[in-house]
Amino acid sequence: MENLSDILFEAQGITKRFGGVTALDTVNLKVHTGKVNVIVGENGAGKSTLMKILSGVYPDYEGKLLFNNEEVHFNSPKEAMQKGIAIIHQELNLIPYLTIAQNIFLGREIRNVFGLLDSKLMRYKTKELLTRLDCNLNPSTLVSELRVGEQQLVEIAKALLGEAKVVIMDEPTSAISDSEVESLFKIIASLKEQNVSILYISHKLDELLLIADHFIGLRDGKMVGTIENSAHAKKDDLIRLMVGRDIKNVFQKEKVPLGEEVLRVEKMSLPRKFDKRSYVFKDIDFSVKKGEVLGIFGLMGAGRTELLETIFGLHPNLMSGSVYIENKEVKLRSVMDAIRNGMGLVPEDRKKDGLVLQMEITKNVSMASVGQVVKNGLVSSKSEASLSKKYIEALKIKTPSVMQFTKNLSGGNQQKVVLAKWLATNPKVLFLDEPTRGIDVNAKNEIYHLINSLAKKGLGLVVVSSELPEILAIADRILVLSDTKINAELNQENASEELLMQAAIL
Amino acid sequence: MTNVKSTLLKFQSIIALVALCIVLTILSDKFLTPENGWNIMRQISINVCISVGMTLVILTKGIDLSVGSMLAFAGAITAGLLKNGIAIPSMNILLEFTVFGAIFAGLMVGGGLGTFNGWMITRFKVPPFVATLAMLTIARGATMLWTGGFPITGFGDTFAFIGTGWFLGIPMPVWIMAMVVAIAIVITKKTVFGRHIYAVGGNESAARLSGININKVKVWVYAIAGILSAVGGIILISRLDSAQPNAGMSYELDSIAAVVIGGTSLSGGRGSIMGTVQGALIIGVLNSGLVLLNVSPFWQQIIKGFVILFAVIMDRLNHPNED
Amino acid sequence: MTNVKSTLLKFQSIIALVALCIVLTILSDKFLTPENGWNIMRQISINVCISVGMTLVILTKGIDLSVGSMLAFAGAITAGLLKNGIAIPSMNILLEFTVFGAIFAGLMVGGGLGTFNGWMITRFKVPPFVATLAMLTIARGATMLWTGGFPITGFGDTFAFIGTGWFLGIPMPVWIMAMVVAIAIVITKKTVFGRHIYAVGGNESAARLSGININKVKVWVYAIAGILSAVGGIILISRLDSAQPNAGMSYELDSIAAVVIGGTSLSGGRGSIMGTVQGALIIGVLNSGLVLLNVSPFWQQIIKGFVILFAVIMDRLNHPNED
Amino acid sequence: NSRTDKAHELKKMAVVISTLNNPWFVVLGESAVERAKELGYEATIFDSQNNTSKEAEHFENLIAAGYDAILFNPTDSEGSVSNVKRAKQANLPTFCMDREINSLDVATSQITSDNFSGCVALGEYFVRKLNKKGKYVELLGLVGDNNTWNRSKGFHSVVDYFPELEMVAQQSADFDRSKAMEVLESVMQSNPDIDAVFCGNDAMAMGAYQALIAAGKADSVMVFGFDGAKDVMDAIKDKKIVATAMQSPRQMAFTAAEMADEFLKGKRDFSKKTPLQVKVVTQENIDEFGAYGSDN
Ligand SMILES: Nc1ncnc2c1ncn2[C@@H]1O[C@H](COP(=O)(O)OP(=O)(O)OP(=O)(O)O)[C@@H](O)[C@H]1O
Ligand SMILES: Nc1ncnc2c1ncn2[C@@H]1O[C@H](COP(=O)(O)OP(=O)(O)OP(=O)(O)O)[C@@H](O)[C@H]1O
Ligand SMILES: [Mg+2]
Ligand SMILES: [Mg+2]
Repeated sequence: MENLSDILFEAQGITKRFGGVTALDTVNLKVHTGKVNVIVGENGAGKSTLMKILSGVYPDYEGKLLFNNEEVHFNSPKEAMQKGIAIIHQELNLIPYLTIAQNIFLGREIRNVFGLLDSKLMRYKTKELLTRLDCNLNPSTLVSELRVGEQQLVEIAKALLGEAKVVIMDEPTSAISDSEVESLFKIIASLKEQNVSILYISHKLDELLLIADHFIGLRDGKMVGTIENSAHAKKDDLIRLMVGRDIKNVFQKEKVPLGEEVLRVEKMSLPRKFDKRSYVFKDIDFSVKKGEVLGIFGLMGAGRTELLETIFGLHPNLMSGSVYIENKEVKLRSVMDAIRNGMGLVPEDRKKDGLVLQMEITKNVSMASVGQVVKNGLVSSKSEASLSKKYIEALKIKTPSVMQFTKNLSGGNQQKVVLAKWLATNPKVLFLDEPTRGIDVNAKNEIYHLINSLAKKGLGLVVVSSELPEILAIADRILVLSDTKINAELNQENASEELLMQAAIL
Repeated sequence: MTNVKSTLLKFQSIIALVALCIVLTILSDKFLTPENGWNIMRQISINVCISVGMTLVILTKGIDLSVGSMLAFAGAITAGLLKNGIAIPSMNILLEFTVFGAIFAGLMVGGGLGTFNGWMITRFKVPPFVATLAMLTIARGATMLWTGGFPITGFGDTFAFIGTGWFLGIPMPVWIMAMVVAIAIVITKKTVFGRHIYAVGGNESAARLSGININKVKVWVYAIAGILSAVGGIILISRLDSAQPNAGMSYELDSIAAVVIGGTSLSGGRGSIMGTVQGALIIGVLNSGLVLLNVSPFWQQIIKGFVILFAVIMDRLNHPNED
Repeated sequence: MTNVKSTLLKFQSIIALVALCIVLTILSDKFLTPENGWNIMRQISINVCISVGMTLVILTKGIDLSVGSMLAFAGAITAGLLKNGIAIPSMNILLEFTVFGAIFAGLMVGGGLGTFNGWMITRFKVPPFVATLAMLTIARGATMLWTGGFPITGFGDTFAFIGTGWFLGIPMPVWIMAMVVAIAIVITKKTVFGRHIYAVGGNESAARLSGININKVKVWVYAIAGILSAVGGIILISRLDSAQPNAGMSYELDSIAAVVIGGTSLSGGRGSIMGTVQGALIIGVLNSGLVLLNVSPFWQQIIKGFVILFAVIMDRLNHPNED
Repeated sequence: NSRTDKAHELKKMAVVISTLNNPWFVVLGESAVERAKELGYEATIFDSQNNTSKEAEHFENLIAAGYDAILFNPTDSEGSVSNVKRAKQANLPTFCMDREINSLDVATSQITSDNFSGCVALGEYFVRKLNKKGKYVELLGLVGDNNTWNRSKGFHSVVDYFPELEMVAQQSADFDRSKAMEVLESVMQSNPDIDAVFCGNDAMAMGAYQALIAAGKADSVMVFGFDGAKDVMDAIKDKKIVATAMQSPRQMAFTAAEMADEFLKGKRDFSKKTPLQVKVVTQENIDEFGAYGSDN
């Protein structure tokens, strides 16, 4: 079949258990030399776990790894690194209070003749690397001052440092902009030329079709098949590989008759925190009707998150402007005011801002509306559990019990718990910030359907998304936020990817 | 699976406690007697009151180093008012205080100091460690000023009942402790406020986005810690019939030890009042047992240190996955 | 923008320090004299040594409550060896120790206790607060056992030079402090180890994934804290010509205060040695100033508490965005 | 220069006290200040917080601040020597109160109360009261404090000659009232039939007494203290506590202040040691004493 030299790195019969959970079940994987090997699978399929074994993060597993046909066992990330295996992890792994250069060279610092750190050389090499990525950040900038997308780039730069033979990329594009994705793909191409093997994971199927050479499907911890020649692969093939059946790939929004106006925002402005003269956004006006899904598009850092946060009462001291709910002006001094007036916000980072991970589903669901499960002044576990049960059924949350800790749920199901929390408050308007980030196609579709059914029930919805196909599919009307203002307003009928991008870049 | 684990979690410190008791029962026939039982319960009552407040604070990811000083100050205030009242020279008035009034004033003072802690932490973003470290010094200085460095002694029988009386065959301090624990359990498990405490400690920013008033929760928690320190102070001065200016020194360490041995995580959001009670019991049984066995004071410290380590290591081995 | 901010960060505690000095110079003509300057420097030398170790520990997101006890134990060991040597009765041998040998032994003991702390924290995942709390008790008990509760006194002139001598017009303890500070600055700013300390405290899991041996870094940091406590202990016994069994009590609080006032974050990853030195100076100047101004000891505690609060609030107002 | 400036100001005495956490020492310090002020000086108290290195800092600071004399209550008989030496080098006279330092030539004079012999006397009274027979508990002070051991040794130097006096427990209660109560409560669990408690200071005696009341044994168990604190003196009057040892802090403080005054007026030949007798205060002779040795 294949030449020996074709396969640089191989995993044979890998099994990995976490307590009672079998995350990987006798998985075999071949990494083709100088090719982009893509792994696809739903959330929780075990992709990241497999990558962590390959890169030495998890030293205990069953099965064996072959590198250059030699059995290897990595006890630490360092040992894998020394063999030439670099990884970009799914979660950002940077030290916030160190600079870009310090982060990139962490664990591989260059020393001068006295054995002391050679900061100058490291800064210089960092600059070089960043330039390769078409990125002109200053190497002395603290990572905590970078946006998520920029941090993602630093992660990528870090993996490219040193002469890696295998580069693992676990969702490297989840937070970076399209132009940055482009330069990443250029780099991947040049890595291929240098015969470096790439292992690539992403839920963005379109980009996979662009760069993949081989597809490997993982489902419930098992290898379910491969597509060796990716040139002929189509999106539907990928989906079948992932979920084992056809699902309707393109979500079709049902038209919902629009009701009265439920939210109106007038002259909303937010100055920058440290420079009060310049604005994140200025004099924004828009409104949402009952049953309407309003999309907000913009590039990374356009200020969409802050717009939602401001309307939601998170920046009461900085903002100016007014918010009307059902034509009544509401005072927004805090999040509590926003909730009281019928607003809800599903934040973009569910782990950081959406959930208390070490709490049960029940407590997370009732968190923003505990009042309704209080009987005689005390929280009733029974009505709390039945509240959660209601939403577990309605949103099809996959969990063994209502008392499951949310940290044990997969990303998609965690997102649904956050949704459940806000639905439990009976909101009039719901803000969703990147509601499908890091979620697999199947769960994505479910969330689209949910959004649709909420609109049918008469909620006003505001959805922020960076994915063009997504926003085009789900929104009735799309605003484009760019350069502190709304640059375009398009209806679903006349919107297109080109028009949106144009408005966003300008 | 999860159930087995959480059951184990509940019983982990009980296991350590039972082991300790078995060892002590073997070593001394005086250990397992009803009198010694009441004795230990009475002795831990003050630490339990303080540690309940400390548990709430630690659940929100905070810490309170000032409990000992607040205890001393609140106790001294109660004692001073009880004994001498307050003179307002300019108006030629001497306010006398009833037992109830003096106790109330002491509790208010504790609550006030705690509120000040909470206010520094929320309004000025002073880290809890520093804010309460400052309060440790300030409240101690204030106690010294108020008492002039001398104990205030002799409060009469009504007041003495709180610390030394028995009611229905159970010592009063134990009643008070039981009440504090019962209320705290209801608060943490069954009220909205309790739910918010766990949420704030578990993930502050998620709690804020869910409409929880973080600052309010925190200020309340420190205020409660202050009030419970005052409760401890009042029990203490009643038991001793004397308010000592240096009362409560280094109580913060005993109290934090009880909380941590009881399985509450210093990184917030996880733990329980019952765990803390068990932690305090372990410390109390150990203290009393070492004296009972007439262990030399030098060795007592060493043994205590190792038992604390041991109790926490046991905990860790049961829950290797938690940070 | 960023540069202005980080410059301010660097000078924030210097500003507080200068302000304090100006106030004191106005209030007392005895404050701004060379003698008083050396005086303050000598007084802070011990706290600075300990606090440098504490800074490293806190940078890794840890804490060390046992510094005072380790100081006492290491000091007592050095004193005992210097004075009496070690008798090995079974072999009928009496090992005598030179000054150098005794000091070395003391430092080793400090390092050993610190390593034990680090080992408990890394191997058994005992939270640093608890592990070092246990060590606080254990090392104190061990000191009592070793000394029998009595001070060890009279070490001769060679040894006395360390604590009381002058060299090139500068007191020896100040030399030692300066050396410790200089080495620590080089370590934190210029070595791989220092870089890793910041990384571990800034984001432990990211540091692990970058191939850093977290446990090694932590064990070393606690070992260094132990060694520096021993250095403090040796200066102390040399200054006093006596090793007191209860030396160093509650030094941990002074030391943590210096670190925090100096702008190092208790949540790890951020801070500097120079900041800590400034923090220790603020405390030292304050201590000495309050005495110069004749403030009553009761008021001193209250004022000190408020100054700590004030210093940290200043810091917070400069950096409103940090947690 | 500074000498002539000084003449216009009041001269200053520093009162350095080992700890203000115990009322006995507060009395010592405040009495010294009181007398110094009566004699026309400025006077300030320094609290060493039982910490010899804190004490060292106080000495350095007060030398720098230009004090004229030190009324000194040392934290430690050995550790404090170097501090007094430093004062001497700066030409400052030091007058030790209560505790002595183990060096004859550095302090100008030492007005001491002899803890050891005080406890010898107390031990003799103890033996008499118990009729040379019975079980007793000893409560020690801070185990790292040498007064703890001076007192304990003085006591045992007498009591240990009587084989029928059996010490059933020796525990530390840190000179602390509440600790003493707790420790005795626990001790009584294994030794319910004790006849006496000997306490290393009065605070612990009061705590022990409180434990005995709670156990209903206040009448059958004799409590002995040490210091002459006010509440214990009252308790002796009320026949609650059997005896204590009066160390007269006021008298010591007065003597020290007066000596310092004489020194500053030119006198130089002081006797190196002025021991003040520690008297045993019992229910019989209680009327001769005021608390802390005040003149009633
Ligand atoms: N540290 C852990 N402890 C327990 N279970 C874990 C752990 N890490 C992963 N798992 C479980 O292992 C399974 C595989 O997880 P993994 O993160 O590899 O999925 P993934 O395919 O990368 O998903 P995603 O697309 O969401 O990133 C999941 O069921 C997950 O819950
Ligand atoms: N930590 C930070 N420090 C300084 N400026 C920041 C920081 N985070 C965001 N900004 C700025 O605030 C603005 C809005 O950022 P925000 O993240 O809200 O944008 P967004 O449109 O929601 O993008 P994303 O899709 O990444 O969420 C941008 O101009 C960004 O540069
Ligand atoms: Mg993954
Ligand atoms: Mg955003």
